[in-house]
Formats: sequence, structure tokens, C-alpha cells
Amino acid sequence: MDFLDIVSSILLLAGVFFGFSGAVGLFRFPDFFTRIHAASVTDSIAAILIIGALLLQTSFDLNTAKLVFILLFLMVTSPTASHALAKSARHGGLLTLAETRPQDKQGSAK
Amino acid sequence: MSFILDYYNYWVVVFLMMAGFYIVISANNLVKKIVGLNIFQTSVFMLYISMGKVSGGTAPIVVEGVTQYSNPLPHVLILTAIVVGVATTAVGLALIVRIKRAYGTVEENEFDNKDDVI
Amino acid sequence: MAEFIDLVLLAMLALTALRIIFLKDLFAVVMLFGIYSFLSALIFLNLDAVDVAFTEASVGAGISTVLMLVTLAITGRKEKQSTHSSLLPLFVVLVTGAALIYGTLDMPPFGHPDNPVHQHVAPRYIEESPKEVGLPNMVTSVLASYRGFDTLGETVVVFSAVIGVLSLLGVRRKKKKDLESGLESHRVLHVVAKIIIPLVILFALYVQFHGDFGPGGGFQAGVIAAAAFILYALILGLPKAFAVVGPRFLQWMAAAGVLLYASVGLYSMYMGGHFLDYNQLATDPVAGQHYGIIIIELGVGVTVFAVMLNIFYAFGSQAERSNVQ
Amino acid sequence: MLEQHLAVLPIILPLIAAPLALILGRSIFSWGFATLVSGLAFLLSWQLLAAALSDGVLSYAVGGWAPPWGIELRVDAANAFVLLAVTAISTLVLVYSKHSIEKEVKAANHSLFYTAHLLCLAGLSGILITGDAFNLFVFLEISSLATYTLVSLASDRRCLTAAFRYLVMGTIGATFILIGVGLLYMKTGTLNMLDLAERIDLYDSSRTINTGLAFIMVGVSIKLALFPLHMWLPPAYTHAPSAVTAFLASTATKVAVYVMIRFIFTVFGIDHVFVDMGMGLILMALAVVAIFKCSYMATVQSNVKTVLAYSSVAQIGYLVLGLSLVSVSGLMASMIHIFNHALMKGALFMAVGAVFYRVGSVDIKDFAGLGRKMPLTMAAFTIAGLSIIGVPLTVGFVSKWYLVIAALEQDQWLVAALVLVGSLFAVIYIGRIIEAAYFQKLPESRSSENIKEVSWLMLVPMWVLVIANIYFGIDTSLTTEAANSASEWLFQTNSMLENKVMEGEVLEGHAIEEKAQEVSS
Repeated sequence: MDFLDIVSSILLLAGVFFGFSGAVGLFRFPDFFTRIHAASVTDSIAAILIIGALLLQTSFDLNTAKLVFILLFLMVTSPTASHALAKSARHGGLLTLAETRPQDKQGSAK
Repeated sequence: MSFILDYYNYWVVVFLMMAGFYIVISANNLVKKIVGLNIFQTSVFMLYISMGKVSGGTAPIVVEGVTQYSNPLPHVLILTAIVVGVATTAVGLALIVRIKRAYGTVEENEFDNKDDVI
Repeated sequence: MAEFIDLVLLAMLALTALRIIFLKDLFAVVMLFGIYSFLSALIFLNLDAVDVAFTEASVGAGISTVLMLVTLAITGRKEKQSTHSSLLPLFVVLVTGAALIYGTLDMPPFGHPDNPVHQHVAPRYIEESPKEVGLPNMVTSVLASYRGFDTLGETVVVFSAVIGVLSLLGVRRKKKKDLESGLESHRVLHVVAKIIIPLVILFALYVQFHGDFGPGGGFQAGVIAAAAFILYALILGLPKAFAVVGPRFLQWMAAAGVLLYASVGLYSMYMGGHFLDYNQLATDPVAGQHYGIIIIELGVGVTVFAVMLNIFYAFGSQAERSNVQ
Repeated sequence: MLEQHLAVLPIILPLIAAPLALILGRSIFSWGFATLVSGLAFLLSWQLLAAALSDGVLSYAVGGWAPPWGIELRVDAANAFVLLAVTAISTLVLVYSKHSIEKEVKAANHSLFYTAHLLCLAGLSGILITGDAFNLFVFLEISSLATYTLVSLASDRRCLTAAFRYLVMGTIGATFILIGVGLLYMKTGTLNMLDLAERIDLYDSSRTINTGLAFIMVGVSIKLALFPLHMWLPPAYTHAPSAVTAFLASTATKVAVYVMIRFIFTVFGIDHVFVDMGMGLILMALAVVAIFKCSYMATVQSNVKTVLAYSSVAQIGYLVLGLSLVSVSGLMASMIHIFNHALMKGALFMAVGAVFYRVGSVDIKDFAGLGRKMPLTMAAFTIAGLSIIGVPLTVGFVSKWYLVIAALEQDQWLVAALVLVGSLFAVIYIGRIIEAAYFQKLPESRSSENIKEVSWLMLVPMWVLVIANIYFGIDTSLTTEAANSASEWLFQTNSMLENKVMEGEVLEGHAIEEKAQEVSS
């Protein structure tokens, strides 16, 4: 096992960890906006880490180029999709947790 | 044990087919019927693709140094069948939209009551 | 390893299917169906069917799901409590399933190279098609040449679908400019879409013309190109999309694709061969095969693009109509 | 050139014409073009039948690839005969449909209607001619999709739910056929029907093959509306535009019956299907129940189109009954009835469409007094109705005659009696309508309406069919000759199959003997 393999494995594991935590967040968080926050942020970093790990495994050929393209595509589309979702939800009148329960917020501030 | 290993794939596929088939014939909502039809068909596609697989083979695209390829014929058949499936889905959904406009509902038992039967 | 992945994916599919049976929220049902399609695309990939996986991902998880969502926008997302007695369907399904399980008992074992499927007919495709047809992708060889008549039929099926959808829904050109269409307020989406749409079309062209060498071909390319325009129509609204490619023009394109395909067959008849005998298209049979396949794949691509986009237009204009009401 | 490609032309002619009809756009052009193309297809299929009767089988390798690697088209006397009926009816219905469609379909959809009709014709021709099991599925779906479209084009909203049910049932049927073909492919590695027939015998008692057979049979039964699976048919035929009903009732289910015959006789072999699997008895029982249940249902309906739709399901019972007798004469009765029933039902539905054109409704009570107002239409209805009943000098009599003879040949007295009793029901349901038309007075409320005879464009195709009803009822030589050579041909192919099985058994027998000798030595 050479150096690149070790780095690649670490990146892969980190990517899996972030992806997993995003999934947990999706289930555990209380409302739409926090959930989409959990999903989108961890999703982006997980994609970068995993594709980075795969890039280290290629021998700089056509596959490398394809992976780079996939990475760029994900970096552009994934946050845009989350943004559009959140904005549409806001547009459609969905309130955040804090806005729906103002007294709770005050209570916790004290 | 090898018996199970040889056939588990087909058994799960049969289960999936029957799940789709059940949705088609039991659902009351027309959109759900179409979803069931799609699941049914997609599972039949899996049956075909499963029989084309050769253990240790690769995708049927010529690569230097590979001798064992999976069978390309089921792939071709299923490409055609997928297209047929989406065509049927499109026509079915268009009918649903028209039914909604004409009856105001897409629940089977509700629009049945609005007309005399046949 | 492949078997293990297969097993995990099958288990996920079974869970998804079971969930769909019991869910009442149709929006969730359709999203789960998209997931189901995507998982089956992964299974196809795992079983070496790269072209099929590509198509299933773009059609099942793509076009079908989009059409279902648009339909839900018109019909509403809640399923009412079913009043069907579910015993008879259950009985029918159990009998059918039992028949199928009975049928599996004599099946050749999964993945075994000595199975009849791998002994008859297919060996010629695998051994001879690179020489006879001259393409590395055997699926394309079989699809476009050996079973080219099936593919003509498939193109005609797609064409029939657009005839059906148009006769049912029609595409209304809107005169009124004032109704809200598209996602006007989403600046970020506009910018990103403008970057991405040309890339998607470029990718579609790559898939169209690289289908002879790798996975892909006319059908997948047509669907991807249509997806690019659907994105455009979703973000900028149908009237703007109509200005780029109008529904009337798309009808002609769909017809032209079928005619292009059939004309290759007629020309080969004229040259003295059988219908769709590409060997007649050039003096060198392999070159003739190559010309024939490129042209008919183009025909398939054109028809599929035009049909998919036109179907989306038809559903989209219905959805906008119901929004106005 | 023409002779060489005769087998493929009836499929690709309407297939290529369909997009052209869409491009033409204007209703009148599309109509003229579609009628012309359908007429040409009729002439071609006439040639094809002549060629098949004189030369036996025509095999055509599409793409120049020899079967089983490429797709084979295979024409013999049987499918050329059915194809002739399909293209003839299609042409007549297209002539008829010009006015009928103007009344029943929105103007914007006219060219789409003719395009869909051509697609349906191409699909049906493809199903008949192809010799490849998967190609059959593709053409089945082309014709089905076109049919769903045609049914849903009517202006009554009930056509939508009818079309949707038809779509769901039809797709389930097609998927069952797909499963069946897949199971056969799994065991044999081939899709060509002839090749399948040869290779299936190697695995004769296999459970997979039998399951495949069962799935194909159930799938085809849905498509041909065999009794318990017929629920999609009456609403679809009732609410579709009249011209569409006339076309579908006389072609689509017939083609499905042919598919069943083809799979039984040229792929599986009758011994396997009827003797080993015992399907003969099942089919016969279902056919008898279909004849009685649906004939009874036909007598209690108030909508004439529904009456005729149930009558169609009952007539399908006769077709399957002839098939289930497993003899040359039984099969011949079925083949003749495929042709004859197309003539009767085509004429009947055209007459009903003409009434709808003038009166705007097809309830039995609205037929009152029409005998005087629309004498030609009602005369056509009466003659075709007598044909359904089976009165001598009509084709209906010929069909029933051969069916009864075939049943008596096997000493199936009960079946022969049941066929005759079934005709009594036809007397009731046709009689009710004729009684209303001739012996009831036009209600006072309608006497002011201007109800008169329809134009010649609708009358001519109707009367062509009526005259054919009488002509082929008197001069039966053409139909019986074609049907006879078709069914003899099917039995010949089948016995070839079985001889091979016998040889196979002989070989196995030898192998067993050799083994026995080895053991003893």
C-alpha cells in the first residue's frame, strides 16, 4: 500500500462520514430549512472528498478528465438545487422553526 | 446453499414484479396505478438483464484482452422495452390529466359513480 | 463482490417497492419511484448492462418522474383512502407470483456461462459483430443492425406516444403574456442554467455520436437533449421555450426522424438488398454498416428529442392552465 | 422488386405513411392519403395471399441477416388470410370514417386520427407477419398505443376512462407476454419462432417453458378479450368513435386470436398445449361460458353499441371454441369465422355509426321508427344482424355450419347443441333492435327532426360489407379454400414439430438402451 492509496482511503472514509452525517441530519433535524442545510452542505463536501479519492486512484487518463467534469458539474448544480429549493419554500410561505414558535425562542434566550 | 445462490436474484425480481402488479390492480388512484405499472415493467426488465449476466464477464463493448462478455441481446431487447414503457406512461398520464378535467377526480370509485356504469 | 452489491441493491429495491404500496402521499410515491428507477439502473450497471442503465436512469428516473410530477401538479397529491377490497388483487398476485416461482425452479443458474442464452444466437453477436458490423459496442451493433427492425418499431412507438398525447392534451400557444410562467425571481437558477444547458446539449451530441464506441446512442442522446430544453422551459417559462423550438416544428421533427430511419431501409431496398440491409449502402459492407447505423441513430435521436420535448410541452401547458384557474 | 419484398411492404407502407399523414396536416389530405395507402396495402396483401397459396411459405430476412440472428418475417396461408381481412376492413372503414369522424371527433384532431389509424394498421400487420417473438411484442405495443389514442378521441368523457382501463389491461397483457417470451428465451437462447419451436422440444417437460406458455396465453387472452379477462372491451367499444369501433371490433381481437393460434401451433405444438397441459378443456370451458354469459349480457343492454360489444365477446368464444376442438375442421371453422365475423361486425358497427351520425344517440329506444327514415342503413343492419344469428345464405351460417360439423366430428354433441342455443340469444338481442327499427313508431317528439339517410360515402363501405356477407355466404369457395389450406398448413407445421419430438424420443430411447447395455455388460 503506497502513499497515494492511504491518502485516497482517508479521503474516501471522510467522504463517507460526511455523507452519513448528512443523512442523519436529514432525519433528525426538526424543520425543512435545517434539514436542507444538513443535506446540502455535507453533500457538497462528501462529493468533493469521494471524487478526490477516486481521482487519486486513476492513472491520469480519460477517466481523470471525466471525474473532474463530474466534480465540476456537482459543485455547480448541487448548491444551486438546494438554493432553489429553499428559496421556493420561502416564496411559498414556509416559515422557519424560529418564526413559527417565537415564544419558545424567547424562552430559550432567557 | 448453492441452490439459493443460483436463484435468489430471480426470486427477488419475482417479488418486485408482484409488488408492482399488486399496486396496479389494487390502487384506486390512477397516478398510483401508472406508478405500479412502471414498477412492474422495470422488474421484468431486471429479469431479462439477470439472464444476460455472465459471472466474470464484462459489459459487451470490445476491450483489448477481455474474452468473456455478458450477453448483449437481452440488453438490446430491454432498451426497446424501456422506450415502449415510457411511451405507454406518457399516454396514460395524458389520459389521467383529461380524466381530472372531465370528472374532477382521479379516484376510480369516484368517477365510476358519476356515470352510469357503461 | 458483484453478487454482494447486487444483493444490497435488491434489498433496497424491495424496501422501496413495499413502501410505495402503503404510502398515501402521491408526491412521495413518485419520488420513491424515481429512486426505484435509479436503483434498478444501478443493478443494470452491476449486471454489465451499461446501455440499459444509462437509458433507465435518463428515462425512468428522469422523464417518467418529471411527467408524473407534472401530472400530480394538476391532479393533486393526496390519495384518498382506498375502498377497493384488497383480497381479490392479493389473491391474483399470489397466484401469479406462485406460477413464476414455480417457473424459476427449472431456470438455468444465475450468471453461469453454460446457460442456453449464452450458447445460441448471442455468440455470433459477440464473436462476429466487431468484424461484420465493425463497431466495438455490440449492443449498438445488435440494436441498429441485426435487430434494426425492432428499433424502427421502437421509434414508431415513441412517435405513436406523441400522437396520443397531442390528441389528448394538445399544446396551446398562449397569447396572454401576463400570466406567471417559469421561475422569474430565481436569479441564481438563471445564471447556472445558462452555463449548464450548452454543456448538456454538448453531452447529448457526444452520446449521440459516440454510441458506436461506448454506451449511448440515439435514444439516450435524444432524452438528454430534451432534458436540456425542459430545464430551459422550466426556468424561463413555456412561452420563451416555444420561441426557441415551437411545438409545430417538433411535430415535423418527430415525423422526420421516423422517415429518416425508414428511408435508409428504402434506399437499401432500392440498391438491391433487403429492407434495412446496410451492406448495400456502400461498396464496402462494413463501411455501409457504419453509414447506416450513423443515419438511423440520428433518426432515432431526432424523433426521441422531438417527442419527449413535445410531450413535456403538452403537460406543461396543461399545468400552467390549471395554475391560472 | 415487388415480388422480392412482398412480405415486408404491407408493414412498412402504413408505417412510413403515418408520419407523412401527420405532416400533410389538413384533414381532407390526410384522409385521402390514408385511404389510398390502406387500399394499396389491401392490394399487396391480396398478392401476398396468392403467393402464399401457390408457393407455401415466404420468408424475408430484414436487414439481410439470416434468422435466428436477424428478424425474420414469415408469411404463410394463415396469416396472409387474416391480413387480407384486416387491410380490407381498414380501407372500408377509412372511406366510411370521413363523415363519421367529422361528427364525432374534434376538427383539430382529424389528421392525428388518420395518423393513429395508419399506425394501428401497421402494428396489426406487423403482429401478423413477423416471425420473431420479441418483434411481435414491439408491434403489439405500436397497435395498442394507437388504439388507446383512437378510443380516447371520442367527444364523450366516458371514452377517457374506457381508454384508461384498456391501457392498464393492455399493458398488463403485453407485460405478461414479455415475461413469457423472456422465460422461453432463457431456456432456448433464441427469439425466432421457428427456432424456438425446434429448441423447445429439447426441454419439453421444463417447468420454466410451461410457465412461459401460461404467461403468453394469459397475456394474449387479455388482448383478445377471452371471457374472464374481457372487462376492458365493452366500455372501450361503446365509447370509442363509431369508425374506430368498426375497425377494432373486426380486426384487433382477430389478430390476437391469430397470435394465440400461432403460438399454439407453430411454437409449442398442440400435443404439448392441449394434451400435456390440458389447455384444450380450459379454453373450451371459457369459450362456452363466454358465449352464454356475454350473449345474455347483450340481451339486457340498452345501448346498441354495448349490445354489439358483448356480442363480440361472445363471438370470440366461438373462435376459441373452434380452436379448442383441436382438429383441422375446428381450426378451419375458427379461421373462417375470423374472416366472416370481421365482415358482420364491420357492417353492424358502421350501420350503428350511421344512426349516431343522424340521430346523435344509439340507445335502442332511439332506433324506433328508423326503418322508414333510414331504409338503406337499417336494411344493412338487418342483413348483417341475420348473419350474426346464422341465417342460411349469410356468412354467419357458414361459420356456424363448419363449427357444428367440427364438433360433431369429435362426437361433441353437447358443444354442437350449445352453439345452436347460443344463436338463440343472438335472435333476441338483434331482434330487439330490428323490432324497434321497423315495428315501433318514431316518437312524436322527434318527428320534427330532419332524420334522413346518410351520404353515399358512408353507405358504400357499409353495403360492400353487407354484399360480402351474402356473397361469401353463397359462394364459399374462396374463404373455405383459404381457411382450409391455412389450417392444413398449421397442422402440417405442427406435425413436423412433433415428428422431431418423436425422433428426439427415439434418440433418447437409443441412449437409454445403450446405457442399459453398458450396465448389463
